[in-house]
Amino acid sequence: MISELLINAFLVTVMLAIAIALLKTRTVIFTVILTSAYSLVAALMFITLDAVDVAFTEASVGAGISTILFLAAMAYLPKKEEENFSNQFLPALSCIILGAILIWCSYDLPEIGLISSPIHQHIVPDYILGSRNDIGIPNIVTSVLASYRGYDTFGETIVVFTAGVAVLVLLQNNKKNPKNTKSKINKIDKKVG
Amino acid sequence: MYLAALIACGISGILILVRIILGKTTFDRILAINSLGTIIVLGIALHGFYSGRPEFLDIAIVYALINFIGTIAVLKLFSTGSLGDIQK
Amino acid sequence: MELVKDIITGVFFFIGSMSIIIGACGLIKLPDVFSRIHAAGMIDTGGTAFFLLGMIVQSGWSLITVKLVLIGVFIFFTSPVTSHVTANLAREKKLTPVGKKIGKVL
Amino acid sequence: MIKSFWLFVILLGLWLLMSGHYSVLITSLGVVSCAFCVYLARRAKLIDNEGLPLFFFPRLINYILWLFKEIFNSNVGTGKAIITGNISPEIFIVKSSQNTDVARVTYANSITLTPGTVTTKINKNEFEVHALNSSFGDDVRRNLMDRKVKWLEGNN
Repeated sequence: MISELLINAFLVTVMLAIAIALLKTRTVIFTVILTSAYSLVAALMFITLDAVDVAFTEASVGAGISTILFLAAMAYLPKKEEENFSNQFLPALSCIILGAILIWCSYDLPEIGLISSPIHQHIVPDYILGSRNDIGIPNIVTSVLASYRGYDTFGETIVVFTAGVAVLVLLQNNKKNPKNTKSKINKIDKKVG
Repeated sequence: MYLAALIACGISGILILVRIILGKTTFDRILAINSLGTIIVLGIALHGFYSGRPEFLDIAIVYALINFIGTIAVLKLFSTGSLGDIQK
Repeated sequence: MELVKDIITGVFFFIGSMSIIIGACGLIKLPDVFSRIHAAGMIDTGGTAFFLLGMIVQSGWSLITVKLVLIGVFIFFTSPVTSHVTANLAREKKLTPVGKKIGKVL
Repeated sequence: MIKSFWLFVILLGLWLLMSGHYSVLITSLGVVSCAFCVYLARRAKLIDNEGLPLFFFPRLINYILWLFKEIFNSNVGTGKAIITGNISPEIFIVKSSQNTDVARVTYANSITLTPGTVTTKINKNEFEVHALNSSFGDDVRRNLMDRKVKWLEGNN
Protein backbone atom coordinates (compact mmCIF):
# COMPACT_ATOMS: atom_id res chain seq x y z
CA MET A 1 0.00 0.00 0.00
CA ILE A 2 2.72 2.45 1.01
CA SER A 3 4.77 1.48 -2.04
CA GLU A 4 1.74 2.07 -4.26
CA LEU A 5 1.46 5.55 -2.79
CA LEU A 6 5.19 6.08 -3.33
CA ILE A 7 5.01 5.13 -7.01
CA ASN A 8 1.98 7.35 -7.61
CA ALA A 9 3.57 10.30 -5.83
CA PHE A 10 6.73 9.87 -7.90
CA LEU A 11 4.80 9.74 -11.18
CA VAL A 12 2.74 12.83 -10.33
CA THR A 13 5.93 14.71 -9.43
CA VAL A 14 7.55 13.78 -12.73
CA MET A 15 4.43 14.84 -14.66
CA LEU A 16 4.41 18.16 -12.82
CA ALA A 17 8.09 18.72 -13.61
CA ILE A 18 7.48 18.03 -17.30
CA ALA A 19 4.48 20.38 -17.33
CA ILE A 20 6.54 23.20 -15.79
CA ALA A 21 9.33 22.60 -18.30
CA LEU A 22 6.68 22.78 -21.07
CA LEU A 23 5.61 26.20 -19.81
CA LYS A 24 9.19 27.47 -19.80
CA THR A 25 10.26 26.32 -23.25
CA ARG A 26 9.98 28.43 -26.41
CA THR A 27 11.33 26.02 -29.02
CA VAL A 28 8.53 24.24 -30.87
CA ILE A 29 10.32 20.91 -31.46
CA PHE A 30 11.16 20.66 -27.79
CA THR A 31 7.49 21.19 -26.92
CA VAL A 32 6.57 18.16 -29.03
CA ILE A 33 9.32 16.04 -27.46
CA LEU A 34 8.18 16.97 -23.96
CA THR A 35 4.54 16.19 -24.81
CA SER A 36 5.62 12.74 -25.90
CA ALA A 37 7.50 12.22 -22.62
CA TYR A 38 4.43 13.43 -20.73
CA SER A 39 2.18 10.85 -22.31
CA LEU A 40 4.76 8.11 -21.66
CA VAL A 41 4.59 8.93 -17.96
CA ALA A 42 0.80 9.21 -18.11
CA ALA A 43 0.64 5.70 -19.53
CA LEU A 44 2.77 4.48 -16.60
CA MET A 45 0.16 6.07 -14.35
CA PHE A 46 -2.60 4.06 -16.10
CA ILE A 47 -0.58 0.90 -15.51
CA THR A 48 -0.43 1.52 -11.78
CA LEU A 49 -4.23 1.92 -11.91
CA ASP A 50 -4.46 -1.56 -13.57
CA ALA A 51 -6.00 -0.13 -16.76
CA VAL A 52 -3.83 -2.07 -19.17
CA ASP A 53 -5.88 -1.37 -22.30
CA VAL A 54 -5.96 2.37 -21.71
CA ALA A 55 -2.21 2.29 -21.16
CA PHE A 56 -1.80 0.45 -24.46
CA THR A 57 -3.81 3.12 -26.28
CA GLU A 58 -1.98 5.94 -24.55
CA ALA A 59 1.37 4.42 -25.46
CA SER A 60 0.60 3.86 -29.12
CA VAL A 61 -1.63 6.87 -29.84
CA GLY A 62 -0.44 9.44 -27.32
CA ALA A 63 3.26 8.79 -27.48
CA GLY A 64 3.52 7.34 -30.97
CA ILE A 65 1.08 8.57 -33.59
CA SER A 66 0.26 12.00 -32.17
CA THR A 67 3.95 12.83 -31.76
CA ILE A 68 4.53 12.04 -35.42
CA LEU A 69 1.42 14.01 -36.47
CA PHE A 70 2.54 17.00 -34.40
CA LEU A 71 5.95 16.77 -36.03
CA ALA A 72 4.42 16.65 -39.50
CA ALA A 73 2.36 19.73 -38.70
CA MET A 74 5.39 21.42 -37.20
CA ALA A 75 7.15 21.45 -40.55
CA TYR A 76 4.83 24.34 -41.51
CA LEU A 77 5.48 26.37 -38.37
CA PRO A 78 8.26 28.81 -37.52
CA LYS A 79 11.02 27.33 -35.36
CA LYS A 80 10.43 29.51 -32.30
CA GLU A 81 7.39 30.67 -30.44
CA GLU A 82 6.92 34.42 -30.20
CA GLU A 83 7.37 36.05 -26.83
CA ASN A 84 4.03 37.19 -25.49
CA PHE A 85 4.15 40.01 -23.00
CA SER A 86 0.42 40.70 -22.64
CA ASN A 87 -1.35 40.59 -19.33
CA GLN A 88 -1.96 36.98 -18.30
CA PHE A 89 -3.75 37.59 -15.04
CA LEU A 90 -7.27 36.74 -16.24
CA PRO A 91 -6.43 33.40 -17.92
CA ALA A 92 -4.47 32.31 -14.87
CA LEU A 93 -7.36 33.20 -12.59
CA SER A 94 -9.90 31.29 -14.70
CA CYS A 95 -7.60 28.25 -14.83
CA ILE A 96 -7.19 28.25 -11.05
CA ILE A 97 -10.95 28.58 -10.47
CA LEU A 98 -11.71 25.77 -12.94
CA GLY A 99 -9.12 23.51 -11.31
CA ALA A 100 -10.51 24.24 -7.85
CA ILE A 101 -14.03 23.36 -9.04
CA LEU A 102 -12.81 20.09 -10.56
CA ILE A 103 -10.95 19.09 -7.39
CA TRP A 104 -14.00 20.00 -5.30
CA CYS A 105 -16.23 17.84 -7.51
CA SER A 106 -13.83 14.91 -7.30
CA TYR A 107 -14.64 14.54 -3.59
CA ASP A 108 -18.07 13.21 -4.56
CA LEU A 109 -16.62 10.41 -6.72
CA PRO A 110 -16.59 6.87 -5.30
CA GLU A 111 -13.26 5.46 -4.24
CA ILE A 112 -11.13 3.80 -6.95
CA GLY A 113 -11.91 0.10 -7.23
CA LEU A 114 -14.89 0.18 -4.83
CA ILE A 115 -17.19 -2.72 -5.71
CA SER A 116 -20.40 -1.08 -4.54
CA SER A 117 -19.97 1.99 -6.75
CA PRO A 118 -22.82 2.43 -9.29
CA ILE A 119 -20.68 1.91 -12.40
CA HIS A 120 -19.85 -1.64 -11.32
CA GLN A 121 -23.46 -2.56 -10.50
CA HIS A 122 -25.47 -1.70 -13.58
CA ILE A 123 -24.42 -3.61 -16.71
CA VAL A 124 -20.74 -4.49 -16.29
CA PRO A 125 -21.40 -7.83 -14.49
CA ASP A 126 -23.52 -8.94 -17.48
CA TYR A 127 -20.70 -8.15 -19.86
CA ILE A 128 -18.06 -9.88 -17.74
CA LEU A 129 -20.12 -13.04 -17.15
CA GLY A 130 -21.64 -13.32 -20.63
CA SER A 131 -18.66 -12.38 -22.75
CA ARG A 132 -17.17 -15.84 -23.05
CA ASN A 133 -20.42 -17.61 -23.91
CA ASP A 134 -22.00 -14.89 -26.06
CA ILE A 135 -19.07 -13.91 -28.22
CA GLY A 136 -16.12 -16.17 -27.50
CA ILE A 137 -13.34 -13.62 -27.74
CA PRO A 138 -10.81 -13.93 -24.91
CA ASN A 139 -10.45 -10.18 -24.36
CA ILE A 140 -13.48 -8.62 -22.66
CA VAL A 141 -12.70 -5.07 -23.74
CA THR A 142 -12.60 -6.16 -27.37
CA SER A 143 -15.92 -7.96 -27.11
CA VAL A 144 -17.57 -4.93 -25.49
CA LEU A 145 -16.21 -2.57 -28.14
CA ALA A 146 -16.83 -4.74 -31.18
CA SER A 147 -19.99 -6.59 -30.25
CA TYR A 148 -22.02 -5.30 -27.30
CA ARG A 149 -21.50 -1.72 -28.43
CA GLY A 150 -20.82 -2.52 -32.06
CA TYR A 151 -23.08 0.21 -33.48
CA ASP A 152 -21.37 2.85 -31.33
CA THR A 153 -17.98 1.79 -32.56
CA PHE A 154 -19.22 1.66 -36.15
CA GLY A 155 -20.52 5.23 -35.94
CA GLU A 156 -17.32 6.49 -34.36
CA THR A 157 -15.23 4.86 -37.04
CA ILE A 158 -17.33 6.44 -39.78
CA VAL A 159 -17.02 9.89 -38.19
CA VAL A 160 -13.24 9.58 -37.85
CA PHE A 161 -12.88 8.24 -41.39
CA THR A 162 -14.97 11.08 -42.82
CA ALA A 163 -12.91 13.63 -40.95
CA GLY A 164 -9.70 12.09 -42.26
CA VAL A 165 -10.96 12.08 -45.86
CA ALA A 166 -12.11 15.69 -45.54
CA VAL A 167 -8.71 16.79 -44.26
CA LEU A 168 -6.97 14.94 -47.09
CA VAL A 169 -9.23 16.56 -49.68
CA LEU A 170 -8.64 20.03 -48.23
CA LEU A 171 -4.87 19.67 -48.00
CA GLN A 172 -4.43 17.75 -51.24
CA ASN A 173 -1.25 18.57 -53.06
CA ASN A 174 -2.41 19.27 -56.61
CA LYS A 175 0.07 17.21 -58.58
CA LYS A 176 -1.26 17.93 -62.07
CA ASN A 177 -0.39 21.62 -62.05
CA PRO A 178 1.92 22.33 -59.13
CA LYS A 179 2.42 25.95 -60.18
CA ASN A 180 -1.22 26.69 -59.51
CA THR A 181 -1.09 25.37 -55.95
CA LYS A 182 2.16 27.12 -55.27
CA SER A 183 0.86 30.49 -56.41
CA LYS A 184 -2.23 30.00 -54.28
CA ILE A 185 -0.11 29.22 -51.25
CA ASN A 186 2.07 32.22 -51.96
CA LYS A 187 -0.98 34.45 -52.18
CA ILE A 188 -2.21 33.15 -48.84
CA ASP A 189 1.23 33.68 -47.37
CA LYS A 190 1.27 37.27 -48.55
CA LYS A 191 -2.16 37.91 -47.12
CA VAL A 192 -1.29 36.43 -43.76
CA GLY A 193 1.94 38.25 -43.39
CA MET B 1 13.89 -6.52 -4.26
CA TYR B 2 11.63 -5.33 -7.08
CA LEU B 3 10.86 -2.19 -5.12
CA ALA B 4 14.57 -1.42 -4.77
CA ALA B 5 15.03 -1.82 -8.51
CA LEU B 6 12.01 0.42 -9.14
CA ILE B 7 13.49 3.06 -6.84
CA ALA B 8 16.77 2.88 -8.80
CA CYS B 9 14.77 3.41 -12.00
CA GLY B 10 13.07 6.41 -10.36
CA ILE B 11 16.35 7.99 -9.29
CA SER B 12 17.90 7.66 -12.72
CA GLY B 13 14.66 8.93 -14.27
CA ILE B 14 14.92 12.11 -12.18
CA LEU B 15 18.59 12.55 -13.17
CA ILE B 16 17.65 12.19 -16.84
CA LEU B 17 14.82 14.71 -16.40
CA VAL B 18 17.39 17.19 -15.10
CA ARG B 19 19.34 16.70 -18.34
CA ILE B 20 16.16 17.12 -20.42
CA ILE B 21 15.37 20.42 -18.74
CA LEU B 22 18.97 21.74 -18.69
CA GLY B 23 19.99 20.37 -22.11
CA LYS B 24 21.86 22.87 -24.25
CA THR B 25 21.23 21.45 -27.73
CA THR B 26 18.25 19.58 -29.13
CA PHE B 27 20.38 16.45 -29.54
CA ASP B 28 21.00 16.29 -25.77
CA ARG B 29 17.27 16.40 -25.20
CA ILE B 30 16.45 13.78 -27.82
CA LEU B 31 19.13 11.49 -26.40
CA ALA B 32 17.83 11.97 -22.87
CA ILE B 33 14.22 11.32 -23.93
CA ASN B 34 15.34 8.10 -25.59
CA SER B 35 17.06 7.00 -22.39
CA LEU B 36 13.96 7.94 -20.40
CA GLY B 37 11.96 5.67 -22.71
CA THR B 38 14.30 2.78 -22.01
CA ILE B 39 14.03 3.40 -18.27
CA ILE B 40 10.23 3.43 -18.58
CA VAL B 41 10.25 0.11 -20.46
CA LEU B 42 12.28 -1.42 -17.66
CA GLY B 43 10.01 0.20 -15.09
CA ILE B 44 6.88 -1.30 -16.67
CA ALA B 45 8.39 -4.79 -16.71
CA LEU B 46 9.56 -4.45 -13.11
CA HIS B 47 6.17 -3.10 -11.99
CA GLY B 48 4.47 -6.07 -13.62
CA PHE B 49 6.66 -8.49 -11.69
CA TYR B 50 6.30 -6.43 -8.50
CA SER B 51 2.49 -6.54 -8.57
CA GLY B 52 2.52 -10.21 -9.56
CA ARG B 53 0.99 -9.73 -13.02
CA PRO B 54 3.71 -10.11 -15.65
CA GLU B 55 1.15 -9.73 -18.47
CA PHE B 56 2.18 -6.08 -18.56
CA LEU B 57 5.14 -7.12 -20.68
CA ASP B 58 3.07 -6.64 -23.85
CA ILE B 59 2.97 -2.91 -23.16
CA ALA B 60 6.70 -2.89 -22.56
CA ILE B 61 7.20 -4.39 -26.04
CA VAL B 62 4.94 -1.75 -27.60
CA TYR B 63 6.88 0.96 -25.77
CA ALA B 64 10.23 -0.34 -26.92
CA LEU B 65 9.07 -0.05 -30.54
CA ILE B 66 7.18 3.26 -30.22
CA ASN B 67 10.17 4.85 -28.53
CA PHE B 68 12.36 3.96 -31.49
CA ILE B 69 9.88 5.23 -34.08
CA GLY B 70 9.33 8.50 -32.20
CA THR B 71 13.04 9.20 -31.87
CA ILE B 72 13.72 8.46 -35.53
CA ALA B 73 10.79 10.69 -36.58
CA VAL B 74 12.06 13.61 -34.50
CA LEU B 75 15.56 13.21 -35.90
CA LYS B 76 14.28 12.96 -39.47
CA LEU B 77 12.26 16.13 -39.08
CA PHE B 78 15.27 17.84 -37.60
CA SER B 79 17.51 16.86 -40.47
CA THR B 80 15.27 17.43 -43.50
CA GLY B 81 12.67 19.87 -42.21
CA SER B 82 9.71 17.67 -43.15
CA LEU B 83 8.45 14.14 -42.63
CA GLY B 84 6.94 13.51 -46.04
CA ASP B 85 8.31 14.11 -49.51
CA ILE B 86 7.24 17.72 -49.98
CA GLN B 87 9.02 19.28 -52.93
CA LYS B 88 10.65 22.55 -52.02
CA MET C 1 16.21 -23.37 -4.63
CA GLU C 2 14.00 -20.29 -4.31
CA LEU C 3 16.65 -18.66 -2.15
CA VAL C 4 19.36 -19.26 -4.76
CA LYS C 5 17.10 -17.78 -7.44
CA ASP C 6 16.38 -14.73 -5.31
CA ILE C 7 20.08 -14.18 -4.59
CA ILE C 8 21.01 -14.41 -8.28
CA THR C 9 18.19 -12.01 -9.20
CA GLY C 10 19.29 -9.63 -6.45
CA VAL C 11 22.87 -9.57 -7.74
CA PHE C 12 21.69 -8.95 -11.31
CA PHE C 13 19.35 -6.17 -10.19
CA PHE C 14 22.15 -4.59 -8.18
CA ILE C 15 24.50 -4.51 -11.17
CA GLY C 16 21.71 -3.19 -13.40
CA SER C 17 20.79 -0.47 -10.90
CA MET C 18 24.42 0.62 -10.61
CA SER C 19 24.65 0.68 -14.37
CA ILE C 20 21.60 2.87 -14.97
CA ILE C 21 22.41 5.27 -12.13
CA ILE C 22 26.02 5.70 -13.30
CA GLY C 23 24.73 6.16 -16.85
CA ALA C 24 22.26 8.85 -15.73
CA CYS C 25 25.03 10.61 -13.75
CA GLY C 26 27.17 10.47 -16.88
CA LEU C 27 24.37 12.09 -18.89
CA ILE C 28 24.55 15.06 -16.53
CA LYS C 29 28.30 15.15 -15.96
CA LEU C 30 29.92 14.59 -19.35
CA PRO C 31 30.82 17.67 -21.41
CA ASP C 32 29.16 17.33 -24.85
CA VAL C 33 26.64 15.35 -26.91
CA PHE C 34 29.16 12.88 -28.29
CA SER C 35 30.37 11.90 -24.83
CA ARG C 36 26.84 11.69 -23.46
CA ILE C 37 25.94 9.14 -26.12
CA HIS C 38 28.30 6.72 -24.38
CA ALA C 39 26.48 7.19 -21.08
CA ALA C 40 23.12 6.66 -22.80
CA GLY C 41 24.57 3.52 -24.35
CA MET C 42 25.42 2.28 -20.89
CA ILE C 43 21.76 2.62 -19.85
CA ASP C 44 20.60 0.93 -23.05
CA THR C 45 22.93 -2.07 -22.88
CA GLY C 46 24.13 -2.71 -19.32
CA GLY C 47 20.99 -1.70 -17.47
CA THR C 48 18.58 -3.43 -19.85
CA ALA C 49 20.60 -6.65 -20.09
CA PHE C 50 20.99 -7.12 -16.35
CA PHE C 51 17.44 -6.19 -15.40
CA LEU C 52 16.05 -8.53 -18.04
CA LEU C 53 18.42 -11.32 -16.96
CA GLY C 54 17.26 -10.93 -13.37
CA MET C 55 13.61 -11.18 -14.41
CA ILE C 56 14.36 -14.17 -16.66
CA VAL C 57 15.90 -16.00 -13.70
CA GLN C 58 12.72 -15.36 -11.72
CA SER C 59 10.25 -16.42 -14.39
CA GLY C 60 11.87 -19.73 -15.38
CA TRP C 61 10.73 -21.44 -18.59
CA SER C 62 7.48 -19.84 -19.75
CA LEU C 63 5.90 -17.46 -22.23
CA ILE C 64 7.04 -14.56 -20.06
CA THR C 65 10.67 -15.47 -20.66
CA VAL C 66 10.12 -15.30 -24.41
CA LYS C 67 8.57 -11.85 -24.07
CA LEU C 68 11.47 -10.63 -21.94
CA VAL C 69 13.94 -11.95 -24.53
CA LEU C 70 11.94 -10.15 -27.24
CA ILE C 71 12.15 -6.85 -25.34
CA GLY C 72 15.89 -7.36 -25.06
CA VAL C 73 16.22 -8.11 -28.78
CA PHE C 74 14.22 -5.01 -29.76
CA ILE C 75 16.23 -2.73 -27.49
CA PHE C 76 19.54 -4.22 -28.61
CA PHE C 77 18.62 -3.72 -32.26
CA THR C 78 17.19 -0.23 -31.98
CA SER C 79 19.56 1.38 -29.47
CA PRO C 80 22.66 1.52 -31.72
CA VAL C 81 20.56 2.87 -34.60
CA THR C 82 19.27 5.81 -32.58
CA SER C 83 22.74 6.47 -31.13
CA HIS C 84 24.31 6.45 -34.57
CA VAL C 85 21.63 8.67 -36.12
CA THR C 86 21.93 11.17 -33.28
CA ALA C 87 25.72 11.30 -33.58
CA ASN C 88 25.58 11.48 -37.35
CA LEU C 89 23.12 14.40 -37.34
CA ALA C 90 25.13 16.22 -34.71
CA ARG C 91 28.18 15.91 -36.99
CA GLU C 92 26.18 17.01 -40.03
CA LYS C 93 25.00 20.10 -38.17
CA LYS C 94 28.68 20.97 -37.63
CA LEU C 95 28.87 20.37 -33.92
CA THR C 96 32.55 19.84 -33.17
CA PRO C 97 33.31 17.28 -30.49
CA VAL C 98 35.50 18.10 -27.51
CA GLY C 99 38.90 16.38 -27.69
CA LYS C 100 41.51 15.57 -30.26
CA LYS C 101 41.25 14.33 -33.84
CA ILE C 102 43.62 11.57 -34.91
CA GLY C 103 44.59 11.76 -38.55
CA LYS C 104 42.18 12.79 -41.30
CA VAL C 105 38.49 12.94 -40.41
CA LEU C 106 35.54 12.44 -42.77
CA MET D 1 11.12 -18.35 -52.57
CA ILE D 2 12.94 -20.17 -49.77
CA LYS D 3 13.48 -16.82 -48.05
CA SER D 4 9.75 -16.07 -48.17
CA PHE D 5 9.13 -19.44 -46.55
CA TRP D 6 11.60 -18.69 -43.74
CA LEU D 7 10.07 -15.25 -43.20
CA PHE D 8 6.62 -16.87 -42.96
CA VAL D 9 7.89 -19.41 -40.41
CA ILE D 10 9.51 -16.69 -38.28
CA LEU D 11 6.41 -14.46 -38.37
CA LEU D 12 4.08 -17.36 -37.54
CA GLY D 13 6.29 -18.44 -34.65
CA LEU D 14 6.23 -14.89 -33.30
CA TRP D 15 2.43 -14.78 -33.63
CA LEU D 16 1.96 -18.09 -31.83
CA LEU D 17 4.27 -17.02 -29.03
CA MET D 18 2.60 -13.67 -28.52
CA SER D 19 -1.04 -14.74 -28.80
CA GLY D 20 -1.33 -17.45 -26.16
CA HIS D 21 -4.77 -18.61 -27.41
CA TYR D 22 -4.75 -21.62 -29.70
CA SER D 23 -8.36 -22.12 -30.90
CA VAL D 24 -8.91 -22.95 -34.58
CA LEU D 25 -10.43 -19.58 -35.55
CA ILE D 26 -7.72 -17.43 -33.97
CA THR D 27 -4.84 -19.54 -35.25
CA SER D 28 -6.22 -19.50 -38.80
CA LEU D 29 -6.58 -15.73 -38.59
CA GLY D 30 -2.94 -15.62 -37.58
CA VAL D 31 -1.88 -17.77 -40.54
CA VAL D 32 -3.82 -15.53 -42.94
CA SER D 33 -2.32 -12.32 -41.56
CA CYS D 34 1.21 -13.76 -41.65
CA ALA D 35 0.70 -14.80 -45.27
CA PHE D 36 -0.55 -11.31 -46.07
CA CYS D 37 2.54 -9.79 -44.45
CA VAL D 38 4.80 -12.03 -46.53
CA TYR D 39 2.88 -11.01 -49.67
CA LEU D 40 3.36 -7.34 -48.81
CA ALA D 41 7.07 -7.88 -48.18
CA ARG D 42 7.44 -9.64 -51.55
CA ARG D 43 5.54 -6.85 -53.28
CA ALA D 44 7.75 -4.22 -51.69
CA LYS D 45 10.81 -6.30 -52.68
CA LEU D 46 12.04 -6.41 -49.08
CA ILE D 47 13.11 -10.04 -49.20
CA ASP D 48 16.72 -10.12 -50.28
CA ASN D 49 20.09 -10.68 -48.66
CA GLU D 50 19.73 -7.44 -46.71
CA GLY D 51 16.23 -8.03 -45.40
CA LEU D 52 16.80 -11.60 -44.28
CA PRO D 53 20.53 -12.43 -44.02
CA LEU D 54 20.21 -16.19 -43.74
CA PHE D 55 23.94 -16.72 -44.28
CA PHE D 56 24.58 -15.16 -40.86
CA PHE D 57 22.60 -17.65 -38.86
CA PRO D 58 24.98 -20.63 -38.47
CA ARG D 59 27.72 -18.65 -36.72
CA LEU D 60 25.47 -16.08 -35.07
CA ILE D 61 25.27 -17.58 -31.55
CA ASN D 62 29.03 -17.68 -31.18
CA TYR D 63 29.32 -14.05 -32.26
CA ILE D 64 26.53 -12.87 -29.95
CA LEU D 65 28.14 -14.52 -26.92
CA TRP D 66 31.46 -12.86 -27.77
CA LEU D 67 29.69 -9.52 -28.27
CA PHE D 68 27.98 -9.81 -24.87
CA LYS D 69 31.33 -10.40 -23.18
CA GLU D 70 32.72 -7.36 -24.98
CA ILE D 71 29.69 -5.23 -24.00
CA PHE D 72 30.11 -6.22 -20.35
CA ASN D 73 33.81 -5.32 -20.38
CA SER D 74 33.24 -1.93 -21.97
CA ASN D 75 30.33 -1.23 -19.61
CA VAL D 76 32.71 -1.67 -16.69
CA GLY D 77 35.26 0.54 -18.44
CA THR D 78 32.72 3.29 -19.18
CA GLY D 79 31.46 3.21 -15.58
CA LYS D 80 34.99 3.62 -14.28
CA ALA D 81 35.69 6.45 -16.71
CA ILE D 82 32.52 8.30 -15.68
CA ILE D 83 33.17 7.89 -11.95
CA THR D 84 36.84 8.83 -12.01
CA GLY D 85 36.36 11.56 -14.63
CA ASN D 86 39.19 10.08 -16.70
CA ILE D 87 37.88 11.14 -20.12
CA SER D 88 39.80 12.41 -23.13
CA PRO D 89 37.48 12.08 -26.15
CA GLU D 90 39.06 11.37 -29.50
CA ILE D 91 37.80 10.87 -33.03
CA PHE D 92 39.45 8.77 -35.72
CA ILE D 93 38.86 6.61 -38.79
CA VAL D 94 38.90 2.83 -39.06
CA LYS D 95 38.64 0.75 -42.23
CA SER D 96 36.22 -2.16 -42.53
CA SER D 97 37.18 -5.21 -44.56
CA GLN D 98 33.71 -6.72 -45.10
CA ASN D 99 32.24 -7.28 -48.54
CA THR D 100 28.45 -7.09 -48.07
CA ASP D 101 26.42 -4.18 -46.79
CA VAL D 102 24.78 -6.28 -44.07
CA ALA D 103 28.13 -7.19 -42.59
CA ARG D 104 29.24 -3.57 -42.66
CA VAL D 105 26.07 -2.50 -40.86
CA THR D 106 26.61 -5.26 -38.32
CA TYR D 107 30.15 -4.06 -37.71
CA ALA D 108 29.09 -0.42 -37.33
CA ASN D 109 26.23 -1.34 -35.00
CA SER D 110 28.53 -3.55 -32.92
CA ILE D 111 30.92 -0.64 -32.49
CA THR D 112 28.04 1.58 -31.40
CA LEU D 113 26.53 -1.07 -29.14
CA THR D 114 29.66 -1.35 -27.00
CA PRO D 115 29.53 1.74 -24.77
CA GLY D 116 32.59 3.95 -25.10
CA THR D 117 32.70 3.95 -28.89
CA VAL D 118 30.21 5.37 -31.43
CA THR D 119 30.36 5.42 -35.20
CA THR D 120 29.51 8.96 -36.23
CA LYS D 121 29.86 8.82 -40.02
CA ILE D 122 30.04 6.12 -42.65
CA ASN D 123 31.61 6.46 -46.08
CA LYS D 124 31.83 3.25 -48.13
CA ASN D 125 34.25 1.20 -46.01
CA GLU D 126 35.58 3.94 -43.77
CA PHE D 127 33.97 4.51 -40.39
CA GLU D 128 34.53 7.64 -38.35
CA VAL D 129 34.55 6.56 -34.70
CA HIS D 130 34.22 8.69 -31.58
CA ALA D 131 35.76 7.14 -28.45
CA LEU D 132 35.44 8.28 -24.85
CA ASN D 133 38.99 7.38 -23.96
CA SER D 134 42.16 6.33 -25.72
CA SER D 135 41.89 2.79 -24.30
CA PHE D 136 38.48 2.34 -25.98
CA GLY D 137 39.99 3.77 -29.15
CA ASP D 138 42.81 1.23 -29.02
CA ASP D 139 40.24 -1.57 -28.65
CA VAL D 140 38.66 -0.56 -31.95
CA ARG D 141 41.98 0.09 -33.71
CA ARG D 142 43.18 -3.44 -32.92
CA ASN D 143 40.60 -4.60 -35.53
CA LEU D 144 39.58 -7.68 -33.52
CA MET D 145 35.88 -6.95 -34.00
CA ASP D 146 36.46 -6.34 -37.70
CA ARG D 147 37.96 -9.80 -38.11
CA LYS D 148 35.14 -11.37 -36.07
CA VAL D 149 32.46 -9.82 -38.31
CA LYS D 150 34.44 -10.88 -41.38
CA TRP D 151 34.37 -14.42 -40.03
CA LEU D 152 30.64 -14.13 -39.27
CA GLU D 153 30.03 -13.11 -42.87
CA GLY D 154 31.69 -16.27 -44.19
CA ASN D 155 32.86 -16.41 -47.77
CA ASN D 156 29.86 -14.75 -49.37
